[in-house]
Amino acid sequence: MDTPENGTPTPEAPAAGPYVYDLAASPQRQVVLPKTAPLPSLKAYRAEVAAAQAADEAKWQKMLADFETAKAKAAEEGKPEPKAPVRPVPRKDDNDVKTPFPTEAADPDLHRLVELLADKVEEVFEQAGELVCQVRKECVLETLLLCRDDEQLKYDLLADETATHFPAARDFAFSVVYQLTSISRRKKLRIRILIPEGFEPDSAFPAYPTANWLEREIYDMLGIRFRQHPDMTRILCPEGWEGWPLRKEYPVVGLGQRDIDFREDRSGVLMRMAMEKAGQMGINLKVPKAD
Amino acid sequence: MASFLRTLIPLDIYGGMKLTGKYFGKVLREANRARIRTHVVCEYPEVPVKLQPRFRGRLTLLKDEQGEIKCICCLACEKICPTQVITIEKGKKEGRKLPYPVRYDFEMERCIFCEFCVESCGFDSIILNHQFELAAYNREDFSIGMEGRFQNMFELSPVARYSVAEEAQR
Amino acid sequence: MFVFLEFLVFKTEEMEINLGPQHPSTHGVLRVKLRLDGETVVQCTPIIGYLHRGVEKICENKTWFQGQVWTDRMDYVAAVTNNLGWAEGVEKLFGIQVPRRAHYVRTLLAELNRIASHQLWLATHALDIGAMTVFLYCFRDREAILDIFEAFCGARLTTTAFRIGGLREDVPPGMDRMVRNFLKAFSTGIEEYETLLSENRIWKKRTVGVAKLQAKDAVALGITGPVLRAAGVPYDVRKAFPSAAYAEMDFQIATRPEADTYARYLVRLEEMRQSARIVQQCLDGLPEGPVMAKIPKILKSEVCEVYHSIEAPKGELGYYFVGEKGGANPYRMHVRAPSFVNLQALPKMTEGNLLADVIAAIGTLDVVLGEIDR
Amino acid sequence: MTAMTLTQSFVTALLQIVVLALFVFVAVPVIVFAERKVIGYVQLRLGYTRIAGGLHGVTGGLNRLMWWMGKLPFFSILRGFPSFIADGIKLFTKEDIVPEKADWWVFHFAPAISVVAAFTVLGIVSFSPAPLWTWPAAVPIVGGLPFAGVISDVNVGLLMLVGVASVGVYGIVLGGWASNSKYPLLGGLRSAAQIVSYEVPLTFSLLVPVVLSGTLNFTQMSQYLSGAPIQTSAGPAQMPALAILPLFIGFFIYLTCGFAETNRVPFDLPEAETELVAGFHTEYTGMKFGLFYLAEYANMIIVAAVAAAFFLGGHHFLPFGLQRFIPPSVPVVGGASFGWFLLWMALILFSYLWVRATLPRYRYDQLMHVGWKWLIPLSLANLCLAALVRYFA
Repeated sequence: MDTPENGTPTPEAPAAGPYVYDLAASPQRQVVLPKTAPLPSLKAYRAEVAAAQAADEAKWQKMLADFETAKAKAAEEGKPEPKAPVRPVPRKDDNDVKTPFPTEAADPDLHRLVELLADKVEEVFEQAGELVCQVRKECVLETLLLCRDDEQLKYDLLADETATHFPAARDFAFSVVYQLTSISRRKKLRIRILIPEGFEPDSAFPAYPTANWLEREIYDMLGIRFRQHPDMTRILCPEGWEGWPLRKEYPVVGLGQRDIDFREDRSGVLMRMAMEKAGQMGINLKVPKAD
Repeated sequence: MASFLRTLIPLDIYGGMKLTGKYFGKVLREANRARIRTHVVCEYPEVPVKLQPRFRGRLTLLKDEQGEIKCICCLACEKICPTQVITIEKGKKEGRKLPYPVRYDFEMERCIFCEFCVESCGFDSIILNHQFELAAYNREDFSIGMEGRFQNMFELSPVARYSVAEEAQR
Repeated sequence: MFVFLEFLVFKTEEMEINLGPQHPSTHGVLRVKLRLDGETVVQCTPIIGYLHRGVEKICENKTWFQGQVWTDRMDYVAAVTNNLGWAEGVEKLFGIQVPRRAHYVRTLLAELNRIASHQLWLATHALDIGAMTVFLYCFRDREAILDIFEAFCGARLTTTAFRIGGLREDVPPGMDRMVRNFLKAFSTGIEEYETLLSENRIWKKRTVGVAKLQAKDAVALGITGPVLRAAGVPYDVRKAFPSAAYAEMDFQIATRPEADTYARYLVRLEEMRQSARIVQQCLDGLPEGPVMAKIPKILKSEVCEVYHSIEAPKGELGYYFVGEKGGANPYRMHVRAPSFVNLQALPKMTEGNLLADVIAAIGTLDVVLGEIDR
Repeated sequence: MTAMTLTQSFVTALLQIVVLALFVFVAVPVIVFAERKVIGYVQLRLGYTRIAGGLHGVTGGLNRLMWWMGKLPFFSILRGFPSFIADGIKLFTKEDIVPEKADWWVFHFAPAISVVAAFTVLGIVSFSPAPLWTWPAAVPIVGGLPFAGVISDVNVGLLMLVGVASVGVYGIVLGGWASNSKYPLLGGLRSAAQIVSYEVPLTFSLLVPVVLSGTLNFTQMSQYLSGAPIQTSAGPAQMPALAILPLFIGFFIYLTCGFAETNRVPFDLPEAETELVAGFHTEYTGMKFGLFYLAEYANMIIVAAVAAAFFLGGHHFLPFGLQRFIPPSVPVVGGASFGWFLLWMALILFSYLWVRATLPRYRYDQLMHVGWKWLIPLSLANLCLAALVRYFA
């Protein structure tokens, strides 16, 4: 590409076509943010079921009302009475694949937690045979210490700790889950907190030293900082990495990834052109070895 | 005292030496004779490898009795492929009712040989054959198509021509 | 006071040394930053991430079916076990009931893979310590297992062995004989490993009392698998939370109280024997019937959150899924990689020991970097 | 020996040196070949069976030849043999890399020190009891002179051996230090400590035959082990029956220390592959690395030769003085010859490879522990035993 002869080169507009190394415009870099926040919750499930029932009922009532009006109209006009409406039975789902829905907490462990923590617990329920306890975000460390030390709970192993990004949710941005295992009692429990953007939850390190790397990984991938963590640095990505890869607004193709569709580029000509282009745009890419 | 003697007389080491010595003698005697094989070496380029019938090698299109490509471009394989290595272009052919793939491109460079494509195919028109010598000198050799500029998927793999096994079989 | 004697005191200086990322015995691209005082390790910092491929991010953009191929490439020496975890996790999320025959075949293959993985561990661990022949003897027997995988699913390493809802195909006709042949060869093979190592004085010197990790520390650090069991904690996910056909199998959890490298060696050998027992039971009691449940072509999830863990050769392998309503792919997928958690114990095991013990400790933890970095 | 002029003795020695150097340059690749084959067979492999790849050209022709050889009973063992030429070509033609911050002079001379020390020691080893051949009269200068199996039959052969062989460690330490890298430094330091430690029991165990016989000379020692009476400066000596006991124990101590001296498994700490990458020669490339390699294998040859000369019957068939039970009149096994010496050397060298294929590696502190707490007391006790035997016999 030619540069103006007088003085500073002007930034050029990228040429048309899909093979220009334009980071922002790359189709693989376009992010579609999720529209829902899929947070399993008994309250939400109940509300959903209730809403569905209400809608169903309303529909039925409407059908009945329609029938009444139709009947009255028919009687008025002397026509034969229209058929009475039949309440529609929900269509039988022959699909035997069914995601388990949340159910009422029945396990004594959850009751024990509710008893101990009282109003610090936001929600307890079971789903797919797993115990879930959602607590307030400020008292997660307290809960974990309790789970570890309480005689009736004795969850001595922190199996996993991870977080999920929910950009579509209104009053929180992340959920952090702690998978606890009791070796002696053969039980698993999931502690969950919901945190907004920028909130720093307490590190689980004092209760479970294994949280050290797990929390570093969460920080690395999602950018959640933990308070009083011994070493809050990146673990998997390089130190100077920009962005939080597991957030939903991060593209699938990372920085420095190739954006050229090799499927069309059989002889590498387009690749080479793109590399040249990138070089002119000031992006330092490694040029592949010529054959 | 007993432990002192045990330290002095290395019976534990003797056991290991006996085992290795035994195998040395065995292999030395049977090093290369045709029948007996103590050693587990497969002398690959000279002796062709035995593959199991379900081996997942390179993708290829199947043809029916008339030599007609079976694929009818339902795009199931293109959709299921986890690494998106298959590109199909639908087309028409004289004297054929069903759609005919004008292009069936397969980028072996990215293929991970999971066989999802074969599984998804409802018409048994593709298989993973038994070609496993898939290294190549040029990137273009990894682009495999039906005909034209690129490697033809109905022929031997682009690399088989570098293989010695093929010569030994001849 | 004794200033004039100062020149008599040896001044020592600590040396910083990089073990890896390219090093013969770091099993991949692990980098360990060591501070040495002579040959004694003062500080040990494992640095990981050189093999990070973003499997979790990729799987969020692939369907429930497609994601399985990435699990092959995490712990690439135990691909079948990884597949098992993925398949069972997704089945738990969708509430799919898998036929009993499929469960048995899955158990069989997963246990074979456990043997293969432990053999590879023994091979490389012995090579690290200097015994080079065990390496090839282990590989000789492992080869038979890889052949069985090839016969079953067509690939030796990246198996993609199972499908959600069961198996893709029933076992091939000759597999029964292959497995029985393997079991026969394996029983003599494991004797040979023991002849070369178990009583060998050098092997014992290098392993007994080396890289100790007591039960209390191990549980606190979240260590699972053979390393935990060698500290005397009988925690095995196969027994504690049985999945597949493990509930119907008769086997013992191998434990040792010593908590050192030699104990881990013995525990893994015993585990191989128990796995061979399970394989034998699966083979003898293989039920007839279908191998695939009825599942739709496209799986659409409801809002659900599932954590499913199985006992991988390295420890507890957990899959955490979040599914959204109508989602054809996971909203969030997270892997609890046993090697990742186990590697945290390395500083605890090595600090204060010698440089050669770091090698033994890395070997005895049995880490696979593909799984750590994901 | 007839009197020689200065020129004659000089030229004779020169010729002997050339032949010996050629012998080492041939023997080392053969040992390397044998090492790969032996370890391969132990590990149920075939070792190397072809050179380079393909079936075309010169290497292709060799590959075809070797493939054909593989079907024959004996020749199958020799498959892959030409690759030592390939190894040599590779070593000579490889790029020579010197680390930027290395000490240039020391870095270059360290391999030379190792090699020179090893070759010097070989000069005093008596390979053959009798002259190998006599030069025909037609040959200028040396015509009519015998070609002896030893370059310099030094009176204090053993002393010189122990002294000069210790110089070889300088090559390793300096090479490790000059590389200006951490792994080589650790390897070099380990090597220094190890070789210095094991020198002591090695010498003590070598003193056993010396105490028994009263000679330090290789040729005389060989005669002594055959049971024949010898005349030494310490007086006449003949082997007593009981001498077999200290000789036997001494031999095993010597072998253990010999393994340690040459940095072989299970004492290969200086170049512990899985810990220190390649130890002291991590930064060396090309032929400088090749020289270290050569020195290591030459040292192995020395250890084997000394073991053969001092313990295993010298140039005789049976070891530890058992030769006395075979009268010298018996053909082949009764007499002394170059062949028996080579046979015993080969057996010792084989044991090197066999042990390498079987045993794991000691840790650094354990190595020191074995050396100082076990081998030195043992060898001292054994020396006392030998003295007692000598005194009472």
